[in-house]
Amino acid sequence: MRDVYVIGVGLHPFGRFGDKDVIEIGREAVVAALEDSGVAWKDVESAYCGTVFAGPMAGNKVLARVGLTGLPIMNLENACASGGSALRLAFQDVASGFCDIALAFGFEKMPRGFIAGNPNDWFATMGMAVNPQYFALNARRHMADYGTTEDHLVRVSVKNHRNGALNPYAMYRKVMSYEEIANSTMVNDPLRLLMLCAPNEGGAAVVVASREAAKRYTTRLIRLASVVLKSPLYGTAEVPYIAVSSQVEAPSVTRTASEAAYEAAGIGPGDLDLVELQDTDSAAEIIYSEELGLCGRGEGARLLDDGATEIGGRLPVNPSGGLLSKGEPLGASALGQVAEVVWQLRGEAGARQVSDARVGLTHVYGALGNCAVSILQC
Amino acid sequence: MRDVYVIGVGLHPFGRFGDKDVIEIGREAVVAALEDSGVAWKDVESAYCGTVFAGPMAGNKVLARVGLTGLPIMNLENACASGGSALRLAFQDVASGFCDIALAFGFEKMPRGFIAGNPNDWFATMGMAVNPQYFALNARRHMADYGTTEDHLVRVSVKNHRNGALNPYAMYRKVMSYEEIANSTMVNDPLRLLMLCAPNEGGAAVVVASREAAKRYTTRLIRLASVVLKSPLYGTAEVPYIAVSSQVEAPSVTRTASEAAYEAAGIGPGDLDLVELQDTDSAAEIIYSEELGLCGRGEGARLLDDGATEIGGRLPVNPSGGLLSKGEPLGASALGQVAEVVWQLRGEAGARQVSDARVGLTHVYGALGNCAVSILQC
Amino acid sequence: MAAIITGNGPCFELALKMTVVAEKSRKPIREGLFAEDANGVSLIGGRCRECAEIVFPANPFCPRCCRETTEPVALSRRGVLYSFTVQRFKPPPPYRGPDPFVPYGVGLIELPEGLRITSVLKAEPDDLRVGMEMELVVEGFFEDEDGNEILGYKFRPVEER
Amino acid sequence: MAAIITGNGPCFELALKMTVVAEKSRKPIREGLFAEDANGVSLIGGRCRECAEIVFPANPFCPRCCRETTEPVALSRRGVLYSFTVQRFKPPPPYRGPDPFVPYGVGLIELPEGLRITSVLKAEPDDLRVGMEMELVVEGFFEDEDGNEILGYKFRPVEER
Ligand SMILES: [Zn+2]
Ligand SMILES: [Zn+2]
Repeated sequence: MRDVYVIGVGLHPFGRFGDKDVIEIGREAVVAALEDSGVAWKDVESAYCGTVFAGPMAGNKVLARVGLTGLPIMNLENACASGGSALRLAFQDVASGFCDIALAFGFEKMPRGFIAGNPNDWFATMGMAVNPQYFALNARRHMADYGTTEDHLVRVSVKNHRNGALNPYAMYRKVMSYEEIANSTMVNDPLRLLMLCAPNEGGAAVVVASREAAKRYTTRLIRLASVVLKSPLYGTAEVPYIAVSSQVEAPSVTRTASEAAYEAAGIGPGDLDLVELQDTDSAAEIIYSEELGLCGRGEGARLLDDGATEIGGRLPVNPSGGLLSKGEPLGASALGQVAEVVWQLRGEAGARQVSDARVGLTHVYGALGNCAVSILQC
Repeated sequence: MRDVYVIGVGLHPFGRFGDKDVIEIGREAVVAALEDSGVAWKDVESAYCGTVFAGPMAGNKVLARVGLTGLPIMNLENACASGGSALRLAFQDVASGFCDIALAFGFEKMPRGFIAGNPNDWFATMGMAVNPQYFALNARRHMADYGTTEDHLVRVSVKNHRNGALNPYAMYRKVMSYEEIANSTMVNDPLRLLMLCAPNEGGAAVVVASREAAKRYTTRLIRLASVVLKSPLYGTAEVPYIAVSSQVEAPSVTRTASEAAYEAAGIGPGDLDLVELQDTDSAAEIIYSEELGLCGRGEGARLLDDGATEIGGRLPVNPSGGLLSKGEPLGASALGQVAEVVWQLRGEAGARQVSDARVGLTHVYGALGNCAVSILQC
Repeated sequence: MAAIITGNGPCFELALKMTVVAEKSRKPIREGLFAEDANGVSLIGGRCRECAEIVFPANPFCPRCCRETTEPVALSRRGVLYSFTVQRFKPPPPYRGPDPFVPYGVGLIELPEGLRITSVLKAEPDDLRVGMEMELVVEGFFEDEDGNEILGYKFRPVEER
Repeated sequence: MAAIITGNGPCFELALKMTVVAEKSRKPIREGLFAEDANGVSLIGGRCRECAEIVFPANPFCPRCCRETTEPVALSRRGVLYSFTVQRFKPPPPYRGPDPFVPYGVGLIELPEGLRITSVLKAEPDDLRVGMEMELVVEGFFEDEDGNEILGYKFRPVEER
């Protein structure tokens, strides 16, 4: 396997854009990544598109507006891990020597409001199968087990909105006060409206290349050290679910995917300088910090108490503002995390720059337990 | 890159199955392929699912009924080439050494009737953008250019239905007489109802493995010599279209994909013993025979006249009965072709066995010009 | 003889001793979810013959053994509240509940068999706490188009008696 | 002054000399598809400044150069029938045509500029043959909900004059 490098990233801002065509949103992200890389479109040899709501063959439609060059184009749909899946395949094309330059891109224009799970009509009819319920059940149990408090949940959101206010691609570019968040509408106790991420619109694209190809375009080599996609083991509780075993205790998919990513990269959690993780809600940031091995089990809230996860802290988490301030356009969110890490490693993150950032991790997790983790290094 | 072998194939019959759940259709195909291979499910290391109409995360839903083992699962949607795309990725996982055993599977439960293209509302509103129109326009032009006749179109369908009558997995297992076909309802002149394939339901799965892994399960090594997916070059006419350049003459995507597949396999069209190709309609079989290099340009009908494409002929085309008798469940059709070629190479094709079959090719082509070609060899 | 409020699940022979009686006015929201015997009403799960894993709703497939090895079993009527929340906004369709919307609790009930079930809760939100003992109730959730009362399950705090 | 039957395409400045007049009773099925000048009605395409490639409908993007380099241009009113078929069954929605359904021709018209356009044909099916000369007609396809006549384009065989 060859080393793989990220040589270009591009985003279409995340937010709401009226009746702007989702295909155009995707095109702008791809063009931005190509421009960032300096690669001519005709030199891209394969393309992987992640999207959930953009309809059939959406990647082909986007690329038809970039140019019909005959390259293989694959359309992936893996819920919140769609963009991460696309990256995994682009990574592998280059790592395996199948090609030298590959594109991963994703975009979305999501229906408004909370996503309604619907595993089975009767269950939803009774009033279950609503995503934030599951997030809230996880949050409440974490509070009971480890002493995480509502105060912690507020402060995760304060931090991420403060970071997001510095991110020109974020949906909410506004500092939110502790009081605004603590007094926002209760949605699913203990989770309030401003502790939950919003589904929205946006696009992201990443150009990856072999070392030899990368050197033709840049001297700042950022290595995509690993990309891992995993589905869950039996015994974990994955959204949506009706019942889950408590006889079998399997490690969560975030834990198995991140362990595999650390191993493949030869990099451990102690080596990380920043993390972009799936903060679908405030409690999720705390829980996934633990499952990613950033701290011990039950110690996620302590990271926050110690200020470790602030931009100036020991291990900044979601310096981009996370999904809480960016919103979550499913197909784009993982690649948006990768763009943030790349900017941080290049020292191009402006007011939210993490000093001396050399190693970063991205993490997405979604419906039925698909989880993608990538590790980048400069 | 390592050699890759097909060690198991399985189908759920193609046809119409009332309100049978599409996820169950997919499961049965996967279980059949696993049983055929002898591989225990826990030893499969990655899985690629192709489907268009089965809804979000359909591959994960199928595999949840086989077992939650944590493997990466990717859901692909690439129109008629969805199954071929899944196979390309499974192939690459093994070829690159990422894993030793991978699964490609696809399934579908398609809406009834012709698929309505809808590139743009005004165009469809005026009465264009209906798939068989494009097939008919290709057919008529081929007739004008090369002397292909309505008689040829009837005979392609007679042949494929005769073959399909011998295939227990086909939708139409009935010999159709020349008269039945020639007198069937005219749909889009010169194409009649029995010259067009039906969208339907079905599932297919293929287990691939490295040489070392394959030898643990079988002594009949069938090599997947290459799998290629291509999108079109600018200047080709891909369904659906409003207008197409006649200034730029680009080779068709079937030609570019098959040339790449021949080159990667080190196998030429002269080496083939059988071909399963995308006979969306009778004329398509003739046209694609040319674009796959089975004969010269304009000579597709002559292959038929010479009897070459019959099961007993020089180069049997669609011995399975093709899509004309099997119908086309988008996500499953490419993998269904692979299953047929594998059975033929193993000598397990029963009454439709092609004698001394050692090399076979599969070909699918679909909306927006996605085309997948694979070559198998024993 | 016991009142019957459920029939067999599809493709699954329900082995409990009970008589199936069509009763027009009260119908389970899904067949096979629960049944009543001499001891009262229970949720019906599946228990694996091989590994004792429990699934709910009842289904022949054991996800641990990955084979069709489960048999129907009446689940414990009591469990412990593993976690809970309050549904404060009206869920999107197909949710059917009172109009105007009334918030309700949702929780995870850990049964002694080794299964956590997501359930609507019948309780004042302020009374809920993790670890409390809960018990099953089956009651009407809504009326369907034909005027049938559609029955679902909830758990409520166990009251001192 | 010429009668105007189309406006500008979205996000595209139509450079043809013409006046935009709102006319309630006759509307093009899509803005910018065709326009009428002193010489008659024409389909409007885009021609690339760089490579002379022609696109239809007009659109700034040249798919050959992969840049926004096209300018609007009136296309030839005549072309050659490259291929044809007859639509014998009623297309699914959003098709809007006469009820009961009347079969109609569909063809590819090769224009001298180097473009083949898919078009409804105005002809007796039996009169069609590959290679015959065709000419543009713009006419009503259906009436919309407000009673407007919705105009689209067809090609018909050129008649001897
Ligand atoms: Zn078991
Ligand atoms: Zn040009």
